[in-house]
Parts: sequence; structure tokens; C-alpha cells
Amino acid sequence: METAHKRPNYILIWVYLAVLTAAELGLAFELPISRNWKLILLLFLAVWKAALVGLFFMHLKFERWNLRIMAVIPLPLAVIFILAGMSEHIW
Amino acid sequence: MTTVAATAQVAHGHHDDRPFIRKYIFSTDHKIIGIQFLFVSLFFLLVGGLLAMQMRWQLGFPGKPMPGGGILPETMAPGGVILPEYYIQLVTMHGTFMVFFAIMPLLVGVYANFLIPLKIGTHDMAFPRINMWSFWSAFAAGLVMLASLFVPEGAARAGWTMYAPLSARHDYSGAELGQELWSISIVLLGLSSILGSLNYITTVINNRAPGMTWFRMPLSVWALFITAILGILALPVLSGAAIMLLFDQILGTHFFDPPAGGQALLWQQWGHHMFVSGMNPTLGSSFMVSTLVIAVPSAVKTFNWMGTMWRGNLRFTVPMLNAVAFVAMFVIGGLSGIYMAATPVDMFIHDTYFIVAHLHYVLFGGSLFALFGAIPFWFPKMFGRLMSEPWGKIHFWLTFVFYNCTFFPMHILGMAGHMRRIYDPTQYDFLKPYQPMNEFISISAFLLFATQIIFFVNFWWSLKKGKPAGLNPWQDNGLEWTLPSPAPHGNWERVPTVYRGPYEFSSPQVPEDYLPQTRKLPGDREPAAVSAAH
Amino acid sequence: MKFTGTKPAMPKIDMSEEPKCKAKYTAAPPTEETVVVNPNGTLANVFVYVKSGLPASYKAPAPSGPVTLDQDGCRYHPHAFGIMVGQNLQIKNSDGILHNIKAKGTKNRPFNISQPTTMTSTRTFSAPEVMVPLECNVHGWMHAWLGVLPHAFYGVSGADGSFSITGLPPGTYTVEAWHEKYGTQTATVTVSGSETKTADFTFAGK
Amino acid sequence: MSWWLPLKGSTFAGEIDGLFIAILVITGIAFVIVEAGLIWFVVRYRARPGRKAFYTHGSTRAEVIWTAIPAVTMVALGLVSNHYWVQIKGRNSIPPNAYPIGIHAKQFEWQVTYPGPDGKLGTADDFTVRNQLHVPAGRPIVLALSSEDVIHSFFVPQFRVRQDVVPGMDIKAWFQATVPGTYELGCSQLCGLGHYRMRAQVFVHTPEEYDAWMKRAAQGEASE
Amino acid sequence: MTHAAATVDQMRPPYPAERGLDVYNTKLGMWVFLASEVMFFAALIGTYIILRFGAPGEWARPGIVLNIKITAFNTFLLICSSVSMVKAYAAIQDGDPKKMRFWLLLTILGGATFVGIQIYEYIHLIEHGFVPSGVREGSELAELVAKGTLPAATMGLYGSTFFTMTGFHGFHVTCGVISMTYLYLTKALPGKYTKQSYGGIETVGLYWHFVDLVWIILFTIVYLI
Repeated sequence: METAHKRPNYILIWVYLAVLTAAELGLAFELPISRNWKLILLLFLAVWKAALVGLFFMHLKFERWNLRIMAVIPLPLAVIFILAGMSEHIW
Repeated sequence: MTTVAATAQVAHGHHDDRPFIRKYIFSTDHKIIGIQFLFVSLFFLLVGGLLAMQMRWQLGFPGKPMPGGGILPETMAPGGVILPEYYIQLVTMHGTFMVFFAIMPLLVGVYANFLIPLKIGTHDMAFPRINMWSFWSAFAAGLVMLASLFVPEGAARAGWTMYAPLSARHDYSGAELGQELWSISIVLLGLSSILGSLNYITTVINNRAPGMTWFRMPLSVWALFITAILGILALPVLSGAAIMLLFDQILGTHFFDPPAGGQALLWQQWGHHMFVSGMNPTLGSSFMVSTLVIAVPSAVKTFNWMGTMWRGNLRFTVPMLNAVAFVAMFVIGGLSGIYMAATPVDMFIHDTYFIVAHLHYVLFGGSLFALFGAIPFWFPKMFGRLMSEPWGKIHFWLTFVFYNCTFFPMHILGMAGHMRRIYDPTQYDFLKPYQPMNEFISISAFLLFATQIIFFVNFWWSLKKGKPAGLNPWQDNGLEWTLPSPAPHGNWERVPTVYRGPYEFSSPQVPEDYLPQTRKLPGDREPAAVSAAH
Repeated sequence: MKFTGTKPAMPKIDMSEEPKCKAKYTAAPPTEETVVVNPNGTLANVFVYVKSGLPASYKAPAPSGPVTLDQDGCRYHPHAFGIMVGQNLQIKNSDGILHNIKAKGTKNRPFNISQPTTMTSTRTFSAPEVMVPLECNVHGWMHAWLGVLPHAFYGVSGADGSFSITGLPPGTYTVEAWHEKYGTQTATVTVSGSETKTADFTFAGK
Repeated sequence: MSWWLPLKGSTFAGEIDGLFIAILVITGIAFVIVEAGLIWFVVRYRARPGRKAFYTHGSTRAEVIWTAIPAVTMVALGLVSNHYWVQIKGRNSIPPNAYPIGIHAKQFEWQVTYPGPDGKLGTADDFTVRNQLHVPAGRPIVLALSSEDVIHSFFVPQFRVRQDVVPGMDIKAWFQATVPGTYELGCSQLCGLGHYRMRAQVFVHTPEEYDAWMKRAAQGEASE
Repeated sequence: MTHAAATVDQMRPPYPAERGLDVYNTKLGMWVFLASEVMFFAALIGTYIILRFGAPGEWARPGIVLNIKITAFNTFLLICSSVSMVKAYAAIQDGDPKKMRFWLLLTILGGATFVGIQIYEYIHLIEHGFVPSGVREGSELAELVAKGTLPAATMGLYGSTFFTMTGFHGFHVTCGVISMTYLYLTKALPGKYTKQSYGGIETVGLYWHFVDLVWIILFTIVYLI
């Protein structure tokens, strides 16, 4: 019914993760850019890494849609929760 | 189709040869766990009630020695006179026991455990051992909470909502160990509820009997399923907050400590009804909208219940009486909630007895009447016997009358501006004229409490001497009524097959006015899974 | 206990919220008691105690009789006083209105108890501490100071400015005088046999 | 003992009471309809031998109707409430000429700081009085609320004003008293063992009386 | 459904599943549990963000209090243990229990080392005066606060949030190490995992990767920002 999946190259994912971590460190301590840019880039890298782990190591990329939904449901809630808390302090 | 090997574990059926301790104490049987929750939460209901009686004594007769209060230690009530610090402990622990250890476990712990596997047709929960742990951590939480009443400085005393920083710092509250035990207990209870919810969700998704489609699932299971989903998402947050509170108390962290930059309102981030807490007014408006939105489904529910009764054939058994009373009381609680949703009015009635009245109409009226209906209803399936109907009716009518005498006048007190959680209303000149009403409420409350003795006696008596119940004493359609009473360990030898929804009453297809979900009529198709597997 | 310099004016306490307390001051309105200068020019409420000099092995049993702290007219009586470790402190509410007693000690376990009506509560202290502040949060002006000591060699200057410490064994001692506003002063006193020695302290007002 | 709301002592008391009455009427009608319906059904459809219940799968039209009516009512109520809410607590609701009074709450007292004769807070002639709030009638008052320790709540029933006082936050609230007289200010958020006694007297003076009181009080004779 | 796909789909091999979601109970249960874990860490991280946004002043700059180098190594270690975990899973799917045991043991070692390094880090920090309530008086860090290198106003919050977040993560890693060791001893060594039955490995793997995922986020927001 669904397309067949081939096993991903886990070592390659591992290399990605290691390189991204090194990039984060370099970005945080060596790169002479403004704090806000650092913040955005660092968060972007962190989400990228987290997505790699979730999609490949935890196989979310290969699961059925209903299990994927289960994994994804709390994420928007968590984000809304954090944003609601932040909005308290921005007014 | 993949195999169904994992569900096909053979049920033990009637011959259950486990030792007593595995059968009734450290049991993994969902029914025993449900019954364990029932006994424990009824006990805490009693504890919470006793605490309420002491509060009502002080409010009705401020500063007078409480009858029998002499047995309390000097730190609580010297000479039987309740001290202010003991009073706020009573307030706190009454709320805590009732909400966390009586009503929540009675509604969820008891009936989710007992009913979900029976109603969806499976042998047990998906994770029976986790289920056992869920009960025992709730039990431990209860013990810790109970123990906190007896530590030297007394129990927690910041209200069951535990607003920080009153709850976070000992020098503000005057209690150290009591506050810490409260937090520990709540964390344990949170863990228990998460484990429970995990089980309910997995079981409902994965282990329904053949033919039990989502739309054939009884509403009670739906409600418990949705509650579990909300629980799995909300409880970790609450537990996290309780842990931070605990860290503030024992590690000296500063999460809720304003002088060190902490946020007092952090604790309340999750609460409703906080329009006056000093937050962003626009946020107040959006909260108002969300509260108003709750009113609409509540109204729809009420109309649906009435629609169910419309042109029905109502048999006034004890469960039915309580169910009708539940609707009637839920309406009052729901309507009084509208006052809170209108922010300017809420500003006035917030933290007054109006809220106390509303809370009790929702929690007592909305939950306890439902439970007083549910307990006799499923009593046969739990213990094989029926509870006494005449005593049940006496209990019902007395409860109904005294309940309204207790909680309805609180609306009037709230309109007068009577604050919540005050030890002695006569301190305020504007409240002195209301003392007769406070006395009336207190006396009604004592009578309401006394009435519950009837329930407890009926319960114990019926355990031993009740009329033996047949398979299906109420002529209901659910799967559980196809089992013997009490239901055996492992429930079914082989899981039943479901052919229709649970609410086929007075169906023209059969002469009886009920039609069990498992009864196969000519023309009913076998569910796909069954036809494939067998 | 001499007092020199200008006598600070003590602010009046407005007790109108507690008519029962207000009624107890018919002659003159109540004032705060931070600095009480006696008519003879001496300073009251100075706590004097033997700070050091006692042999390490010296041990005194706590007396069986209690020390009484009375709350009368929304003020503490006495305002500054001493107690021995393990001795009972009887806290008495003579006003019949709500008082709470918050002890904010650091070496002793703090407590915060309330007395909604005429009643007596008893507490003890487990460690020496000079001084333990006592306060009532319902009546913000109510303060008392309590010195907890392992021995009985302490006194408080009274309405004539004098104090006495009796029964000291022979030896050389450091005696400290403590006042809530003016701080501490020390003196060295040598006692030999059964004699009476005098130590004078002078606090200067600012 | 009154069975109704307390005296209307401030400008927005009338609006709040009006809203209260409106809700009372709406909920009253709903209450009567639902409870009468319940009783009618209970009597009319009680079990009788030989009769079977009516078999139905429900009616979509009925469901739509009984969803729409409460929804419309709620939205209308929400709009009206919000209108008043913005007037009472909105960010820009505080009248610019409001007379400032500082309220510092601590376990268990209200420390009221008056602006002194110059009418400004934060100047040398400010003075603080325990547990006594004096305000002139007919003039908007803006309270600057702060807390020493825990969350307290400023509540004067006759003014229909309540505002939580949160430690670490500076909160402003306003009201305008209308009826001279003596009232009580209570703490309505559990704040410790003396919570029930965290009470202050509220004196609403005529403007002339207030000026006279201010003169006396500024000289250190605050007591009534 | 599975007959044709089972032979080809390496990521969804046949496994005894339950009726409902076509996933076996333990795996579904773990996902539900992880959903609650997401909310728990969201609460912790949310609190951190709220407190940092609303803090009365600047937050201490990264690298002054905390030792970034050693934590960066720790991060790398956790990533390695994640990949060894997934290798163990792949090995047992291929029906090679020996290889599976090797990778699983490596994962346990990686996790244990992570915890060890974190304990070392905590001891080091506490010695320097960084404690959950802020900065200990009279310590090395207290001098930095006095000099103004560290902001006095926010150190209390910094200590509170740092120790709570990293502490709870460390607790999760410890739980993971304990359960993996338990499975290694009671299931993997006696050879109970086979090509047809490896639910324990997959489930504990999901947990382990989640813990790694959380650390990726925490490392960035606690140590780098």
C-alpha cells in the first residue's frame, strides 16, 4: 500500500550531527555577528539537529501518518505555551 | 493483515489461582485496581468532608469551642477553638483532598480502570503492571498528603491552588515540612496520573474488540479517553510547576521569588479566572472569550441530556435519580459560571463565596451526584450484589435537600462581598448581618455530612448482604453486562464481537427496550478483523 | 545605663483600628518603644549579658518556671528580655484580639503562631541566640527582643536604668550591653568571691 | 441582612450591577426553562408498564438550534462585558487627572501613602498611614499597588473594585467613589494566617472634608 | 497489507501488532509517554524563557560560569550513543544479536560516561560557588559578581533554571542507562531478542533518542545563548 523504505545511512546522520554541533560552537564563540543573529542561527541549527534525530533515529520519517500525528501533537502546544508565557512580559 | 498475536493471550477466566496478595493488594487486574481506587478515594472523600465540617463550625460559630475539638493538639485548636493557622490548613487540605484525592480519582481512577477494558472488550489494560504502579503511587501520594496534617507545624496552608510566593517561602506561610510534603505528594500524584493516562490512551487506541469502531464506543469511554489525552498534555506541566515549587522550598531556587527576579504569576500561567491578577488586560479579554466558549458546549450537553429523556421511559432507580439531579445541579453550576465569564462582574465576585458556590455546584453537584449514580450502577459488576434501593432513595433525597441548603445561600453571601478563605467573617462590619446565614449554611452542611453515613452504611451492608445481581440488572447495552457479576479475572475467555453502538434503546428490531452491543441480529455484518483472523 | 545626647521623639501609634487597645491608653497616646529614656536620664530596655568568660564546662539547667511575654494594649511586655535555653516562654494574649507572634531567629527554628483570642501559648528555644526578634504582623508596630542564653547571667535595664546579674562565679568576664537602636558595647568585669561589681554603659543619642 | 448587592459606591458600580442583572435575567430564564423542562420530562416520561420509549437517532436541526442560541447569547454577552472591561481595567482607562494614592500591602496590613498637599506621589511631603484609606468623593483615584511579600488583593465591595497586588509588579487600578461614608477594605486573596484580619477602614469624604483631613493628616494627626 | 511490503520495507518489518493502530502496545505507549515528556520539558524551557525575558537585568554571558568545552564533548558523546543505539536496533532487525549486544553495550557506556561527566561538572561548579540558589557567598564566583563580571541581579535565576533543566535531563539519562542495562542483562545477554522480537530495543531506543533530542535543544539554549 505504501512505498517501501530503505534504511538510511545512520553514520552519515551522525556526521551531520557532529558537524552541526561544531558549527554551533563556532557560531556562538567565534563569529563576530550581533547577538540577535546568533540567537536565530543557533536556534535554527538546534531545530535542524533535533529534526534529524526525530526523523531518522526515531524513524518518524518512516512511520504511519497516525503515529506521526501522535508525535507531532504536543509540539504546537508546547510552542503556544511558551509564547503565551513570553507575551506576558512584552506588553 | 499483521497478526493479532499480542492480544490473543489466553484469559484465565474463572479459575484464578494467584495468591491473595497478588490478587487483591498488588494486583494487575484493572478491575481490582479500579476497586482499590474506589475504596481509597471514598476514604479521602470522608477526610475532606471532615475537614469541611471543622471549617463550617468556625464560620458558623466563630471562636466557639468545637464539640469534640478538644482532642486536637494545641497547635491546631487549643481548647477546641480553631486557630487561624489551622483554619487555613483546613481550607487548603479540604480543597486538595477533594479535588486531587477524591473527585479526580473517583471519576478517572475508578471508572477509567474499571470500565475501559470492560466497555471496549479487552482482557485488561495495555500495561497492567504500569497500571498497578499508577495506583500505588497515587496511594503513596495520599499517604504523604495525609501525613502532612500531623507534622509539627501542620499541613500546607496556601490554599489548594498554592499561589506562590506564599507557598514557596516558609517565612511567609509559617509551615515548612507541611508545604514540602504537599509538593512531593502532588508530584507523585502527577506521576500516577500520567502513568494512568498513558495506559488509558494506549488501551483505547489499540485494544478495542472486533467491531468496536470509534463511533460505536460508549460516550463514557470517549470522555475518559479525551480526559486522558488532556491529562497527558497538561499534567507534566503541572508536575513541572510543583517540582519547581518544591525546589524553591528545599533547594532555595528562586522560580517564584520576586525579590530575586522570580515570577509570582508563573504559578498561575495555567489558571483561568485570573482577570484581576494584574496581567495584560487584552489577555484578560481573550481569556474571557475562552471561558465563554466553554459555556456553549455545556449548554449543548444539557440539551442533549434533556433530549435523551424526551419521550423516554424513565425508571426511577437510584442511579437514575442521581443522574437527573446531576443534570439539574450541573445547570446551576454552569449558569453561575457565566457570571465569572463576564469580566467586570467577575471582578466583583472573584474570590467571594459566589465562586465557592459555583465550584461546589460544579464539583459536588456535577461530580458527586454523578458518582452517587455511578457507584450503585456498577456496584453489581464490581461485587456481584445490588445496593439497597430504599436506602439509596433516602440518601438521595436528603443529600439533594441539604446540598442545596448548604451551597445555594453561598451565592447570596458572595453577592454581599463575603471573601473566601477568611477565618472569621464577623471581623468585618459589613458581614456581621450575614452571620445567621452562615449559621444556616453550617447546620445544613452538618446534616449533609451526616446524610452520607447512610451511603457508607448502605455500601458496606450491600457488600455482604445485598441482593445478588444477575448478568444485566439494569438492562443496559454495554459489553460489561454480558459478563457475570462480579466480572471474572481476565474478563472474557474470548473477546466479544461488537455489532452496533451502545445506545440502541427501544429499537424496533427487537421486542425488548434494550439491544446489547454484542447481540447479533440477522443482517449484522461480521467486522473485518474477525472474519480475517478466524 | 546612662543616656546622653538628644532624646529622639518616638512616633505615636495610631491604634484606632483596635478600639480595645486604644481604650487602654487614657493618660497619654501610645508611642513606639524603640528608644525609651527614663525620667532620670537613663536608657531602658538594654539587654546586658555575660558574653564570655564562663568555663567551657559550665552548664546550667533550665529553670522550671516560665518567662512570660504579655500582649497587652497591643504592645509587648516586656519589650526586651532574656530566657534560658530550654526554658518555657509563655506567650499571653491579654487583649482578646488577634495577635500573631513571629519569631525570626536564625539559630533557633523560626515560628509564626497566632492567637485569635485571650489565650496562652508556650514555646521553648533550643540554641543560644542574641537577639531573637519577635513581631506581630497584624499590628506592625509591635516588636520585642529576646536574648536566649545557656546561663542565667543576664539582665535588662529597667525604669531606673539599672540592671543586675547575680550569682556569677569568680572570674573575668566580658559583659555585653545590647540596644535595638544603638547597638552593642562591651565591658570587662572581674569578680572574686562574693562581691558586687558595677559596670556602667553610656549610649549616646544621635 | 440584604439579599442583594451592596450599596453602589463608585461610578462603575452601576454598570457592573447592570451587567449582573442582565446575566441574572438571562440565566434566570435559562434556569426556569431547563429545570421546568426536567421536571416535566420526569413526570411525563416516567416508566409505565407496557409502554416503550420512543426510538430516535436525534435531530440535527434541534442540535443546531440549541447550539446557536447559547452561542449567540454568549457572544453578545462577551461583547458587552468587554466594552465595560476596557473602561474599567483597560490600559488607557485611567483618567489623566486621577488623584494618586499609593498602596503597599504586606502581611497583614495596608500601608496607604498619600501624596500630601502637593497632590503628587514621590515627593517629600508624602506620608503613610496604616490601614486607613481616605479618598475624596467625586474624583477619580488612581492606586499604585505594590506588595512586600505575597499576593494580596485589594477589595472594597461597595466600589466593586478588586485588584490583585502581586509582589514584583507595579499595578495600577482606578475608581471614583460617589457616596461619602465609611466602608471596609479587605484582602481577598489568601495571604497567610492573618488574612482574615487584613482589613482597613475606607473613608469617603466630601472634597472639603478631604482637604481638611489632608491638612490635619499632613501634620501627623492622621487618626480619625 | 504487509505481505508484499514486508519483504522490501526495511523500516517497517513485520512485528506482532495490535488491532487499533497496527503498532504494538509498548511502542505506542512509549510515544504517548514521550508526548507527556515533551510537555514536561516545554514547561521547564518555557519557565526558563519567561524568567530570562522578564529578568531584572542581563543574564550572565555563556562561558563565564559554565565550562563549554567539556559540555561540548558531552554533547558529542550523547550523539555518538544515539547512533550506536540505532545501530543496535538495525543489527537485531537484520537478525544479528551479537552485533546488537556490542552496539547496545557501547550505548550504555556512552550514556554512563555522559552522566559521569555531568556529575563532575556539577561538583566543579558547586566548588566554584555556583549553586541552585545562585552564587554561594565567599566563593570564587562571588568575587566575580562583586567585580561586576557577573550580573548580581540574575544569578539566582540563572542557578535555579540551570540546575533544574540540566538536572532533570541528567535524571532522564540516568533512567535510560539503568533501563538499558536492565534490558542488556535480562534480555540481550540471554538471547531473548530475535529478528522477530525486539520491541524492548526499539522502545528504549525511542526514549534514548528523545533524551538526545532534548539535550540538543538544552545545550543550545543553556550553554550557547
